[in-house]
Amino acid sequence: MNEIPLSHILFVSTGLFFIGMYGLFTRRNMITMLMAIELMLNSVNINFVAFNKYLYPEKLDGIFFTIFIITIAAAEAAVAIAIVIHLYRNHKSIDVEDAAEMKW
Amino acid sequence: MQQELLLTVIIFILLFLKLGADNIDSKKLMTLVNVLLAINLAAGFFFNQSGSLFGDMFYTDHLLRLEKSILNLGVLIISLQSVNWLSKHQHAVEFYLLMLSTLLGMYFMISSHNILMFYVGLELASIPLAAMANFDLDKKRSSEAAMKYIMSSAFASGLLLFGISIMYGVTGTLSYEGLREVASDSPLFLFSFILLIAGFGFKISAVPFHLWTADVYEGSPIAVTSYMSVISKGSMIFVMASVLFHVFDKIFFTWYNLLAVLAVLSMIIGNLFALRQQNLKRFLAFSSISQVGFILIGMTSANPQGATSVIYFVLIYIFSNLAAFGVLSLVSTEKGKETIDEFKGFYKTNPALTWILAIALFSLAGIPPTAGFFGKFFLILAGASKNNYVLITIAALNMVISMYYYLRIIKAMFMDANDNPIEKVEISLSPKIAFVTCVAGIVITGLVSGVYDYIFSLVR
Amino acid sequence: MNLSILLILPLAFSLILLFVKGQKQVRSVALTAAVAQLGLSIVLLFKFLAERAKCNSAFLFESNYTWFKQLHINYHVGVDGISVSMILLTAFVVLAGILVSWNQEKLYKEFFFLLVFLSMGAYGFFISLDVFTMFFFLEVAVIPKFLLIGIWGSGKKEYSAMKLALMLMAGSALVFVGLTGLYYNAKGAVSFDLVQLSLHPFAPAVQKMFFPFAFIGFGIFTALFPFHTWVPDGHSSAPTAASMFLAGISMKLGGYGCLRVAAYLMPDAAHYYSTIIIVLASIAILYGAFATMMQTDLKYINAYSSVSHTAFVILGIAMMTKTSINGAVMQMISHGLMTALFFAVIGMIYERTHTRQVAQLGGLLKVMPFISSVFVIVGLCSLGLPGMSGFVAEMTVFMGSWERAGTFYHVATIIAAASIVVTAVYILRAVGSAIMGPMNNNDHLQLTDAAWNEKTAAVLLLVGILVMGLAPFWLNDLINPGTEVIMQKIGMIK
Amino acid sequence: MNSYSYTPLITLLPLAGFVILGIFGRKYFNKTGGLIGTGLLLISAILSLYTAYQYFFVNGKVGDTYQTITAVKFTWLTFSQHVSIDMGIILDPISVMMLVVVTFVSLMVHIFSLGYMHGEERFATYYAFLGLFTFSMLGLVVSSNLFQIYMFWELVGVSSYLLIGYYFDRPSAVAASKKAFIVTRFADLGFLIGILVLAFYGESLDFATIIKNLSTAQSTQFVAITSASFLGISAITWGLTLVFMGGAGKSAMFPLHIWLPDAMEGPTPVSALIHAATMVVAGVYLVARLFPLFTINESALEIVRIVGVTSAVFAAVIACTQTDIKRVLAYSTMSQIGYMMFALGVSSTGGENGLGYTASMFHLFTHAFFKSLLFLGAGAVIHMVHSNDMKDMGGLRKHMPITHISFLVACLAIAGVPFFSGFFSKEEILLAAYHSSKTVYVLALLTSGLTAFYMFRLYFNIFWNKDTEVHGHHGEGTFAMKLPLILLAVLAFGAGYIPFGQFVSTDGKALESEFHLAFSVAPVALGLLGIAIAAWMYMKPNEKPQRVANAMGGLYKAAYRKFYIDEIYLFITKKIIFNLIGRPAAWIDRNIIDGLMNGIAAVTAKTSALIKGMQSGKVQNYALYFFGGVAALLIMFIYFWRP
Amino acid sequence: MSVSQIIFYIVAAFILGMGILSVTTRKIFRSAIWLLFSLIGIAGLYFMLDVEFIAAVQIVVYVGGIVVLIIFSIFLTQQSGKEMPKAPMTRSIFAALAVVFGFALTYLLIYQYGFVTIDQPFDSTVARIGHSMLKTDQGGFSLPFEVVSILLLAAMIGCIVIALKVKPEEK
Repeated sequence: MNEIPLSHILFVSTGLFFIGMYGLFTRRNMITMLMAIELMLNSVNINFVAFNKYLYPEKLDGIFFTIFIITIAAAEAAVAIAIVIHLYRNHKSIDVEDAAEMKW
Repeated sequence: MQQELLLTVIIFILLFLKLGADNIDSKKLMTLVNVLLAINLAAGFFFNQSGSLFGDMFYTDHLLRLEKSILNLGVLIISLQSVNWLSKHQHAVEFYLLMLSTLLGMYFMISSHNILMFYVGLELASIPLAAMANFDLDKKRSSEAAMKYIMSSAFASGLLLFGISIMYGVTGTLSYEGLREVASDSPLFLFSFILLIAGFGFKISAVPFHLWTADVYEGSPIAVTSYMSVISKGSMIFVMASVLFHVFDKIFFTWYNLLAVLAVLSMIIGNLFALRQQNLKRFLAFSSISQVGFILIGMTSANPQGATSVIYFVLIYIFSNLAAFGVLSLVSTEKGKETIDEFKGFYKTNPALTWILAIALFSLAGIPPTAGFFGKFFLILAGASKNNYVLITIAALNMVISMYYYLRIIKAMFMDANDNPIEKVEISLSPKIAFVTCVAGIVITGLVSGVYDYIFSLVR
Repeated sequence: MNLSILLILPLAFSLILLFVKGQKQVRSVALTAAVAQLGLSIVLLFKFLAERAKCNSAFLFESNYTWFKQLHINYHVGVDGISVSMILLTAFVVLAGILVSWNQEKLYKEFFFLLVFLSMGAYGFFISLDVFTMFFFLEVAVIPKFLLIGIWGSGKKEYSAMKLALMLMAGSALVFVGLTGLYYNAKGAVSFDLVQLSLHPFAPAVQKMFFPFAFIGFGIFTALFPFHTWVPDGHSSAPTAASMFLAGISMKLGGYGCLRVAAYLMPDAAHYYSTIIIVLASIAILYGAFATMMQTDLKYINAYSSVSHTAFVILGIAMMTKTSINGAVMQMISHGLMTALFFAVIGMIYERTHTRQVAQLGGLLKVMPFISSVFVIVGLCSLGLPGMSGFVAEMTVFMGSWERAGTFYHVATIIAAASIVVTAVYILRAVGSAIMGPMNNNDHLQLTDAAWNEKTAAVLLLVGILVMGLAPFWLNDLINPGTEVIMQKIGMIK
Repeated sequence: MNSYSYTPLITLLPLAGFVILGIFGRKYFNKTGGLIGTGLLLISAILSLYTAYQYFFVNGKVGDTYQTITAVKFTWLTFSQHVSIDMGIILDPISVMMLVVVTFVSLMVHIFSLGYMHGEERFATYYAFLGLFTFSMLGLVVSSNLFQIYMFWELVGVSSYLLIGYYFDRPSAVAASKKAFIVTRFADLGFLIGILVLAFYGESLDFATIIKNLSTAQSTQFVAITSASFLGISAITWGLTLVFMGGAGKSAMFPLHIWLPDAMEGPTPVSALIHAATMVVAGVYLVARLFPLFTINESALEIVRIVGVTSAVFAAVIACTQTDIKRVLAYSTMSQIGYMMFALGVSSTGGENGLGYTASMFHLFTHAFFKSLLFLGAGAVIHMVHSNDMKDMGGLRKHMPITHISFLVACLAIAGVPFFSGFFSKEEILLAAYHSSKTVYVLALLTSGLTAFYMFRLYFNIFWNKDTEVHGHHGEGTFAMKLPLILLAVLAFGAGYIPFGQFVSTDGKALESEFHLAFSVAPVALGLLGIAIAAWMYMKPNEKPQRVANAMGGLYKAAYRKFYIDEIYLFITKKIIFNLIGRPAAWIDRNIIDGLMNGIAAVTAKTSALIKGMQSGKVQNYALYFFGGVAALLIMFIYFWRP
Repeated sequence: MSVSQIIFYIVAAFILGMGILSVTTRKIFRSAIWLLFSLIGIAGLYFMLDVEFIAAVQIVVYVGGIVVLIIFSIFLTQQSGKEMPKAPMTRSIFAALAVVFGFALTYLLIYQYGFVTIDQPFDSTVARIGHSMLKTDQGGFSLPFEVVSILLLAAMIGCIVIALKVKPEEK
């Protein structure tokens, strides 16, 4: 069962995390930014599950953390999408570059 | 747990009110809510107990209860100040529901003894806040603020979570007691720790995690802005103080320097940006950033004196900042004016409000005899206990810079000529109560040493 | 005698002022406040003298209450001769200031409120024996000054007000750093209490580190070169009463602090740095005088001359002989009275002629003999005419400075003394073209002489100047024991 | 000794006059102020005379030596253990002599002014100032303490400032008063430093103590002051020279004399009081007061000598060319004071050696009378013709006989014509100089001739020469103006017969003055020659003066222009002090030092503008910064800053 | 290399590949689909790690919920065929640098730390999870569970307030 080294799993999760981060930095569409955030959160989930399984299997802390993250991510995504939709409905754009009225 | 339960009860009362009654008179609603909040505040001082519940998930003692009471007080003041704005708003009940939910989140955040619980509390305290930021539904800026907030917040919590996951990986525990025992200077632990601090830093808007602050403060409705700037920030400062002091005390060296760096950056950057602001909300955002710098200096002391000073300062900060926001809220709601230029000659037409704003600003600037003076003095005094006088000198000089921009507003209000100053603003009863509370707080909290001594007696 | 009355009285009156309506009522309350303060300080003087005859502790009328217990901050007050004389000075200047602004019309309530409030700050500062409360009162005074200048001032008032507030804040920020250093580094005491701190000596290294903070910080208040630039702008833009207060009292806070906190608590460092301070003070004295010479605005003349004159205070402190410190204290009082009167007179002239440019005035002696005579008298006092306070103070500083053996000290003294010539030049230039000479402006022929309130104010300050000038032995007796206490610490080092 | 307890009154009565007239004069005594002032001074003068009588003839002498009596003394301001300012009154021969001179001349001036200043708008103020001046001068002469003398010294300066600037609406008067004050102030700076030096080493400010401490060869103080040196010059020389600088300033010695001619802008009686008899001799008095110290230091004494003789010659030359009668008198005063000064310079202590000292004091005494007479006479003339310029005068002997006669007496006295007072005192000075230094003697002799010439040039120009139209409305003036002239004329003639050496000498013992007929020949001859030349040139209107002037060419012009000293001063003050020090100081203050303070603010604002791009409003940039910050902290704390 | 390892690497590559595609493609709808695949891949990874419950939750919540939500919102806000605008060049470069650098740093730290795995059976059955979830004492998660429910309530209210279409007559 533990044939897959933990470090490899962590490689995947870390990679995914930074892929998500890259998406967040570069996508101009707010919805795709949200998607990038989901990727980041998923990578964290992988971390938790992997750590829990490989290092501390006697308790389920990691698993639970993952569950809560998923739940909260859903809530967060919902609110974010509500905001984006509101923004779109009222202002006809969901390009972040357009939402930079306040600065300096 | 009693405060949390009471708050939950209030939330549900409001929820059923919303569901049950179709059209409630907004005035009555306000009164009801404010009474409930006052009860909530008052209840915080009775039946004090300390101890843990739900395993290590929940812990409370007198100090934490006091911290929650401080937040309650802030919320009550904000609620009183926002009457004018809310009574016109069609979603007033929802506003309270969201606000109280976030407050509940903060309670749990403060009381948690477990990182998972802390995280849940944190998210409860921030996600609804994004929705609240969007409450000026027909203003683009409001939506933009909400978008910026939720995006930044999500990114920050992403990093925070990554940090927590690594910390979990390194230590295998989520409880504070466990963490305290295994905290070490190993690189990976520091890595996770710094990400954790970044998460904290985001909420308290310490530089360089502050960039969302100004935009969000500017765009959000003033009630939300003041809520964010005092309550949300204050709660996180409470958490930070207790977590750093009691969980990560073994790696004091690292977080001392870390906080010092953040403090210096926050003060300098906050000040430099505050210098150039025209919009008062934005201005207060940057000023609050630099205030955070001072708080962080107090926090570096890592002794009871420092903890006391931090909590004490947050209390003063709530009074001062809310007094300022309160004036702004009235003027902005009634006249729609919130830039410094528009406030020129304000004293001619609104002497009372000008004095309130002036006293608030003096307190923020740390001028005696306002409480802000004592707050800042004690913070920096606590920071000086580590004999790092470079830091202290930087802090002291930053007080001078901050003095400039506070005085700039005083100058605009008292001295500058203006052909059409803001007309006289009527102050209705509840904002009046709020102002009296704030001003009394600003005066009494400092001069009367009992407050400080009381907090000190509670600090572990 | 409970010294707290000195705080309660102005505070109470300033609160009463808030609830009084109408110019007449407001100003009479303010006047009552000032008269009461003066009466109180005179009572204090006599009680002090009587009490001192009985016992010889360093500070009298001490009372000590715990304030912030956990931080070892006390509300600790007490006076010695030096503070009593400062309190008297404050009372005099405040009363004169209120009299001079008798006809204040614009926002009169706020004006008098701030004045009375300011006086409370000054009293608090002078009676404090705890450096925290001292610092508290030091800063209390900053904002009222800012408002007084910014709201009621003239010229580029906002700029000046801002500059003043910022530089003073910078000063108090430095003081603050110095204080934190003192707080934590006394051997065997964590305290702000002046008496406690003086009993627990600081390591020389500690002193060397914090002395500059405290001294420069307080020095900014007293126009230490090169941090004096707030003085000309601030003083010249301020309304008369505020100028009087600023130059008369506020600058003395700094000198008093330099003496009481910086030099007294850190004698080793005071010796260590004295050379630099003496150089700065000597430069300021002469350079300030030369800069004054080129000014054309009466208020700028007095403001710059204040830079030069208050540098004597610094010089006296830095020379660290008993006589020179006595001289420094005397100079504080003398300059306080003199410069307040000078500003008062300039204010009276400005109120009538609406100009302060020397070139636009002239021959005023003809139309307003009283004001002009006072102007001449105070000018003569400023240039050190015997029989007036300025002479006594400056000569004491010179004598004291000369007591320090060594060419360096002697040269510094000579440089300082050289200012008496330059002072004569600028004072006589101002007197010569503003008061004497032909009338430049025939509109001035219609002007009236001083009214009763102005006369009272001027006479009040003149009495102070003359009493000090004619009978300096009283003042000397009053402050001497205080100086001796300070000398016991400073003198031990040599 | 307590019999002198009334002496404070001598000084305080004029002060009372000042206070009363200064405060209430304008309102209540504008007419009667003169009488009040004069009355008070009269009492004061009588008391002085009484004091003189008491001192010189009744109880001043113990054995054959005049004692120094301390009439009053109290500590005014304590500096340190030994050093304190004491206010006191000491009576010794010179102070008593000065008391008499000052009160008497002042009284004369007071009386004269009753007529001269009659109808002035600020009549009472004038008398107030006179009172102040007299008080200061009296205080100066009776000082027991070096610092006391300095204080009254300053007061004298101020009251002279006020009196010179009495006509405050005349720009020239204002300028003159300013100049007088500032120049003397500059000298006083030297005085002050001198005091500091002497007090530092002498460990006292009291005259008696300081002299005792510093002139006793074995005392520690003496050793200290003679061994200490600065720039290669010993401290005592420094101290005395600096003190002398103060004296030179007040006594208008070269090169600090420039204020004196301008000071003639004041009312003429004032000039008689201040610039003839009293204030200008303060320098001489000061040197005399500290004479025991000067005698132990030859260098200092030499400076006194050189300055004195230079001034004497220099002023005499200039006086020959001036046309403003008061300026002529002013230069003459300067020249005469130069006489007194070098007389001190050639003297030393003890018996015959102290002749110069006695002579100097004697000349001071006689000079006071004839010079004030000259000024008052000039005042009367000016009162008559309303001009200061001798070109506007001439032939006045017919219109004002009393003035003419008294003026002539004074001229004869100053010219050193035998049997007049000036002759006696001048002879003694020349004798002292002859014994001490031949150069000085020759120069003094030359000056003596020049004095006779310019005085009679003045006399002939005013009273002879051409006839002028006199707007003869008010004759020669009131009785009040004539009385002082007459009284002074009597003294100008007779004061020389007082056996001065009996009373004043360096050691308090009587000094028999011998009269050498042979010695007098040269000066008297020169004097008469001067008078003759003056008569030849100026008795009748003619072209001779012009021709002589042309023949002298550059010298005349230079002398007429007062050897350009004023211009040099003007250059130094206006060009160097103002332009090179004052203006740059003011500029530096506004631009560099203040600029620095403003610069800090500007830099802050600039930085603020520079980094505003950070707050771009774009949330993705914010995230990038956020991550950048985290990364920076990570690297910093994991790789560089880990414990 | 065992079969499970091979499968793991395939899955890993799939996750990362889909992730990269998801954040780089210019077509927004495709982006959502790649995200969907990536998330499914992660669910697969969970299966491999024997945490079936999480895998199920992943599919239900993410695939069935969030991604659908996202796709709906895409339909609401965008024409699916349109290409998305590119980010400014400088930001792309900095983002790439930051990400590469961040990844290198993070992974280096993780790698250097050298996690020591312990061979112990891992019981993550639904029963155990459920039991822990509702336990109120040590090791129980009932409190966060309750708090999250409030969070969901609040989020719901927030969404309603914001996204509720304001009826024209109320405006």
